[in-house]
Amino acid sequence: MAIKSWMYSVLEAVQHEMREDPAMTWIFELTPPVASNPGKPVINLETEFGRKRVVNTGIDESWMASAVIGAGLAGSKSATYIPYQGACMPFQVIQNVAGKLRHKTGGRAAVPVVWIIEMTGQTPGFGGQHSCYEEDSYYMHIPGVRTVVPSTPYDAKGMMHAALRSPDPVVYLYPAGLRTLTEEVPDEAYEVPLDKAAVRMEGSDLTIVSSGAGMPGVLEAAERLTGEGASVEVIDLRALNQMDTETIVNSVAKTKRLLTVDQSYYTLCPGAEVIARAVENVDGVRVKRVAFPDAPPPASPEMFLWMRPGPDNIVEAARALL
Amino acid sequence: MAIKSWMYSVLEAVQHEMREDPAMTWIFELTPPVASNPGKPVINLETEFGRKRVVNTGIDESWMASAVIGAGLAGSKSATYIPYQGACMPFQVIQNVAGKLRHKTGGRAAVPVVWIIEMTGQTPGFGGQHSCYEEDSYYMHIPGVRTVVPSTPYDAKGMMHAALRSPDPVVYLYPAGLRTLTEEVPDEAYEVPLDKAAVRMEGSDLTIVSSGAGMPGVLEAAERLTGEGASVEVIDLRALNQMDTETIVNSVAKTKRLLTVDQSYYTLCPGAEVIARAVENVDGVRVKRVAFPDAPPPASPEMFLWMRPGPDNIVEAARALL
Amino acid sequence: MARDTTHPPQQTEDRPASTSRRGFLQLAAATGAAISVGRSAKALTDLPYPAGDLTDEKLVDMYRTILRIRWHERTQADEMLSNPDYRGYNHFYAGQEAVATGVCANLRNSGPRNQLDLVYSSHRPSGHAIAKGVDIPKMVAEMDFRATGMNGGYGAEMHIADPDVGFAGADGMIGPAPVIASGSAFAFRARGSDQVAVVFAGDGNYAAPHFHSTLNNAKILDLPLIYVCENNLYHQYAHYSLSCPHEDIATAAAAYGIPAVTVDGQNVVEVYNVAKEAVDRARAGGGPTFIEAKTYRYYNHWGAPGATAGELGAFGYDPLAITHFRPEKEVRAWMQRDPVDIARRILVEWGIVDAARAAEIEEEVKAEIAAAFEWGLSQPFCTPEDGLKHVFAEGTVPARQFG
Amino acid sequence: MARDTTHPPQQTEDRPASTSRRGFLQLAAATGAAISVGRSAKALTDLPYPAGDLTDEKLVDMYRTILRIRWHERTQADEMLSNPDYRGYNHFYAGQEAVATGVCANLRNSGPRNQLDLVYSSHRPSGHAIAKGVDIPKMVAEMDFRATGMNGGYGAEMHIADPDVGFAGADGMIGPAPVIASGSAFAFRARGSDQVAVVFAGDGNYAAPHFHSTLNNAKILDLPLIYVCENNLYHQYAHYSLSCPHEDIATAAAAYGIPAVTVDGQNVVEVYNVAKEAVDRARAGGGPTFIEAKTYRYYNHWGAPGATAGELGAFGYDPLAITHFRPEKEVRAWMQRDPVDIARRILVEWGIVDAARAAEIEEEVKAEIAAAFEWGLSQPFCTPEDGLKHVFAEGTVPARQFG
Ligand SMILES: Cc1ncc(C[n+]2csc(CCOP(=O)(O)OP(=O)(O)O)c2C)c(N)n1
Ligand SMILES: Cc1ncc(C[n+]2csc(CCOP(=O)(O)OP(=O)(O)O)c2C)c(N)n1
Ligand SMILES: [Mg+2]
Ligand SMILES: [Mg+2]
Repeated sequence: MAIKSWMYSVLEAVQHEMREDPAMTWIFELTPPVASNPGKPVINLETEFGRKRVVNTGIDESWMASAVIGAGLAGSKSATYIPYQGACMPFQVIQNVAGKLRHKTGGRAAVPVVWIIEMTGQTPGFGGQHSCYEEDSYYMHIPGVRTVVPSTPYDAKGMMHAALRSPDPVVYLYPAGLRTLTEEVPDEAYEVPLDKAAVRMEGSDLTIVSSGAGMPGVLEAAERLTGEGASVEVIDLRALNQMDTETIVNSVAKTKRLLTVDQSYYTLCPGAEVIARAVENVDGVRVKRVAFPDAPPPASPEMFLWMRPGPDNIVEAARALL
Repeated sequence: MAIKSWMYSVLEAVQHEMREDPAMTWIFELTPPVASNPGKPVINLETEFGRKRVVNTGIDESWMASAVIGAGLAGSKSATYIPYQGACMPFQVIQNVAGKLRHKTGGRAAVPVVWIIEMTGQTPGFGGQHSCYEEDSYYMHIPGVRTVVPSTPYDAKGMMHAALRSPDPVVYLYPAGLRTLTEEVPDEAYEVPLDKAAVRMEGSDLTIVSSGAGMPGVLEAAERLTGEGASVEVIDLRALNQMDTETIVNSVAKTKRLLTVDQSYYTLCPGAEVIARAVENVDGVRVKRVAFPDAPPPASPEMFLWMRPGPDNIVEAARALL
Repeated sequence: MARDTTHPPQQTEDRPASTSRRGFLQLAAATGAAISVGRSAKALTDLPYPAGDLTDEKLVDMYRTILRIRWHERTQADEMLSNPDYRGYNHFYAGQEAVATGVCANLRNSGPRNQLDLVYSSHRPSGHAIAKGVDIPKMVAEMDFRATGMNGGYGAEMHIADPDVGFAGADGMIGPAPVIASGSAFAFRARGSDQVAVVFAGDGNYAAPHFHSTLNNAKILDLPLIYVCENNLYHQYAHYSLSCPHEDIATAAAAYGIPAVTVDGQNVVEVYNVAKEAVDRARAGGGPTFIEAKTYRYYNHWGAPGATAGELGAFGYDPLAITHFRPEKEVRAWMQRDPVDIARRILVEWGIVDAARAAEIEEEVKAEIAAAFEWGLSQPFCTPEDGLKHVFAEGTVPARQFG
Repeated sequence: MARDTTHPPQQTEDRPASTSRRGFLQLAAATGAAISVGRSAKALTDLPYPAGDLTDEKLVDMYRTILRIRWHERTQADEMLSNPDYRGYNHFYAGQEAVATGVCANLRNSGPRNQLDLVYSSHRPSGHAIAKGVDIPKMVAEMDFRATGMNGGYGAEMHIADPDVGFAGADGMIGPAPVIASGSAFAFRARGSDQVAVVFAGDGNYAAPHFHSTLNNAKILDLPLIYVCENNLYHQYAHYSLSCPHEDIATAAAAYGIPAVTVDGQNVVEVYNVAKEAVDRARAGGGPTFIEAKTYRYYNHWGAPGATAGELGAFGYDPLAITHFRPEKEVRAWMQRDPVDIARRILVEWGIVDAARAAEIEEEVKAEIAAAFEWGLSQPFCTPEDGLKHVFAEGTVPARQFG
């Protein structure tokens, strides 16, 4: 147990699984699997496991994503780290090959692979093509693939263990803006399930649902709302597909007020699904949705920071619902 | 005016625009731009405009989709017909390049292009990778691109004119199962707007919202419900992005009951967005959602036809709401 | 059946007969011209080296495999053309049988999963599947969407797979399969296995961007990948020259520094030989090979348009092709160099079986295939609710079509 | 400034001086060795043909362009290193200036839009932009996210574009730009225009699957596309040999049958010459050309780590690179063949300007760039609400961040 950064926590899980399974491989492009943490040994998967198992490829995310599918079909657990710039390069092969493989073979093929897909949109000044926090929606519509997005180092590690041990293919979204988070993270291996939301705060007046990079702002807003006397329940989705309907519905049945918060574009943001599931199951719910507008993220910090939902926006929207 | 098939109607529009604009190009792969219709001249764009403007490429949808972007940037209106098997091959370049171009250049770049993207899922027996009716969700989350899906030959032609004349890039989804539809379609050019839903049937008890290939089943179900004495309002979305919120909200404000119908997978189907917009704007709406389960489409007709929402499912879900 | 090594095949040149296996085959190879059909049988004369490890049994097996593929197709075509209840379809492989057969005869097709060589196929998979050793009756059932089919009726033609024999499966999409196959090769290398990955891909695959990814990474990482390009001249209705600047697609692969060969895809021994060299090299850590097999399909791109029940091949223009089509005389010309005929003649001319036995084998195969169809088409249909299974390893997903 | 053609440069061989422009340049080319710096100046000796159409004015212009790029970078680096209010960033192009300059000097960079040649750039765009003729003050403003910047502050470094000069723009993604550029070339050909499309792409782009799509279609369709591969040896921290089996990336292009050349990217005249041949061919309907310019960047991949204000280049290991980095002595070695020095020496040695005038020009450029920064960094910041504009040609999209 020690205070650990996100990336250190994740690589601890990967290192553990690679030690357990000598066939397991890791493919990266420009983010070497290296992390250090105060008081802990440096993790460097490349030097520890060698360049046959840990490969630095050219700029070809399509190959990276496809290669792990092939490795999985060959019986080798495999993971790859796709940088945010290439986040949708592998889209087709995940959508139309990987997600359908088990089903179309009548259960005879297994693809035990993990695509770590970076998302950004956290760095003002990196606009347009370099600021996409939208993959959550694209990837969560794909059946047969578990799409998850942790929001804390603890979950990041536990979900990485679960993802690497899962017989299902997993799109593991990594909101790169969370790389600065640190918290107490156990040294040993543990799993955080790939299909359960987390209730981060309990309350009875209002349910706020978010995920990934949206969570820090939601938690800050919830603190402020609590300070104002509101009883807020905060749900961190974690699993986008399959989404944990039960946790959402239980909460909304109690609060009858639902606010969703996304950094993804408004149209078909994960919150749309949350709202639809909530109101399909609970009558008389009042809802609001906070999201990035349906516009590409501009580079100018003035424009970008105004458009990206932050704690102020969340507090205001919550007040309007309460 | 004559009874025309879908494809004939569409190619009439394309032919018209290509005659108007000698720079316009058309790129195809395995679906030659040829159509015939009883009593009308055969349309063959390849022979009429020659192989410099009408190009049959190799199996490379990524090139096709990117090439029209480049043509657009060079000031040439351009369109390409992507067969359903390659429907998501161009995803990244539409999502992270085309949709962002105008915005990231501060309005200085224009991409006047149309990607006709086939969707299927209408042919029992063509499962798995050959049966995807899911692109609606993926493409409608992209800002800066107009994503539309006509459901009648009349709209197909009018929206093709509008798409080809639009200064914005347009993803024009074509549900291939509708190719058998015929109706009266004018010979002359006309536009159907790219941002307006159509009210196909007016009613006061229940709003049913669908689009594209979902529409024939919805209309059949609505007839049956009408026969049972229900007053059903049927909305054909047509525009997925930007979605016509007003038409939805006006209808739901009246009926207070909303049923969405999609052939896309349940999680984040277009109906999720419809429901979210409806309940954000109107209180006390009861909703239901009919969609394809979150499973790849199996080849077996027995399984597939049971899973794909049809008129019976729609009637039953509507009854439960009424 | 025992081969009479004292009875050499007819010779066109004056060379001494040899009783050594190696010598005999060299000889046999040299005599190919005598048994050629219509055009000079480069196939039998230009063997790069004698098929020295080919036992009689293996040669007969390959003949049988070719026949199985052929009769599976002919029977299926007849079903499609004359049985209104038959629901299956195919992208027929007839004409190309020697390619899958000659390649797969070099592979490990049974045994523990982590020893099997993997074959990746395309949208035209049944020939590859049979050559890799799948259970034909189950495949027949699968293609007609039966619950007990090879893939439970979920996949059908373009999506069949049988991991038990290392048939990684069909991939209906043009592009991804070779890249994915290279990933299997990557895994083999990473875990120090001597397994190899083979991908069959058409000439159409050349233009896909994945072609570059596949070859570049295979070369850079020295992967045990064998890329078998089946150049049957057409992708759908377009001649490959419309989308490829090379006369030999192998030229494109050679540019990466990958050993690349072209081979007569109608001659199973020639295919066997080049594949053997490739497989041996890959197993030994020598990296990838690209094999371009020049071949041809007798049917149109998809299904049986233009075909007649009881007859081999489809003639006349493909009614599905609107602006491009292949000339009928081209089909007929290629049928003169039929892979079944060539395989049979090799056996007979090399004295491995006589003509009567060769015919008998064909009858055996026909009966086997007939039984496969009988079994397959009597299997139960699928249960609708099962569509919700196998999305993930465990459980079912909820039905959503009811609202 | 007038050139004294009666005063030939020093000669290393005994050749008669010629007063004809063509002859003079031939001679000048042959004398390159005399002015080479440190290593044998292939650059100046191996000109495939004399730059016969290069007027003095054009040569001086190219020198000025190189200096503009250089001083834009140095000024920006100093801002990044010493002005805490400065928010811009860059992927510096210093070291590669002769490539963009030599290529773009062949292009139509002003005039009606439908006559302009189009340049597609990469994530390292400012050099290409300046060479194509964008307004530098506006680009400076853009890079610091100002409302009056070239793209209104929406784009910033990796996404700048200026259609008025045919600068189709940066593309921050590795892969798509060359394919898109080929689409412009396709449009030019379809409408019978003699415009050409040029794409600048790094060695890193080689591995992207789009590389194949681009070259294959350019060849098949005979497109007026010029692919300029700037091989600066590294993509991010990885040496190109890790992802490319060719020593010359041009080899890969030649495999498609595309005319492919390598050129010393440090010598602007040599770059100009090969680009001229390519542009002439493309305009005349002769199809694509691939130019690989061997070059080097003086800074690290991104930003100014390792750099010192007032000094050119970044030294020491890139702190952003964890497991791979380039050796410092490699950077210093390449700086010995600096494109600014080489361009200046060409002018002086060829007698086009003297050393004093060359220095004066540099001072003029410095002042111009200083003024550009002064203007750019005094421009207003953006208005937040404007982020909702320009999504579509008309209107604004609704705000959604307020719920
Ligand atoms: C990405 C993609 N685009 C289009 C198709 C449609 N399609 C199926 S098979 C085929 C032709 C393939 O030709 P080739 O690779 O030569 O194989 P052959 O059919 O000749 O065996 C095409 C275009 C597809 N399956 N996938
Ligand atoms: C699809 C994609 N993947 C990854 C990146 C991240 N990235 C930006 S620049 C770069 C290196 C490019 O190298 P090269 O093409 O040689 O150009 P150079 O930086 O040397 O000019 C990478 C990997 C990206 N921009 N796009
Ligand atoms: Mg073919
Ligand atoms: Mg580089």
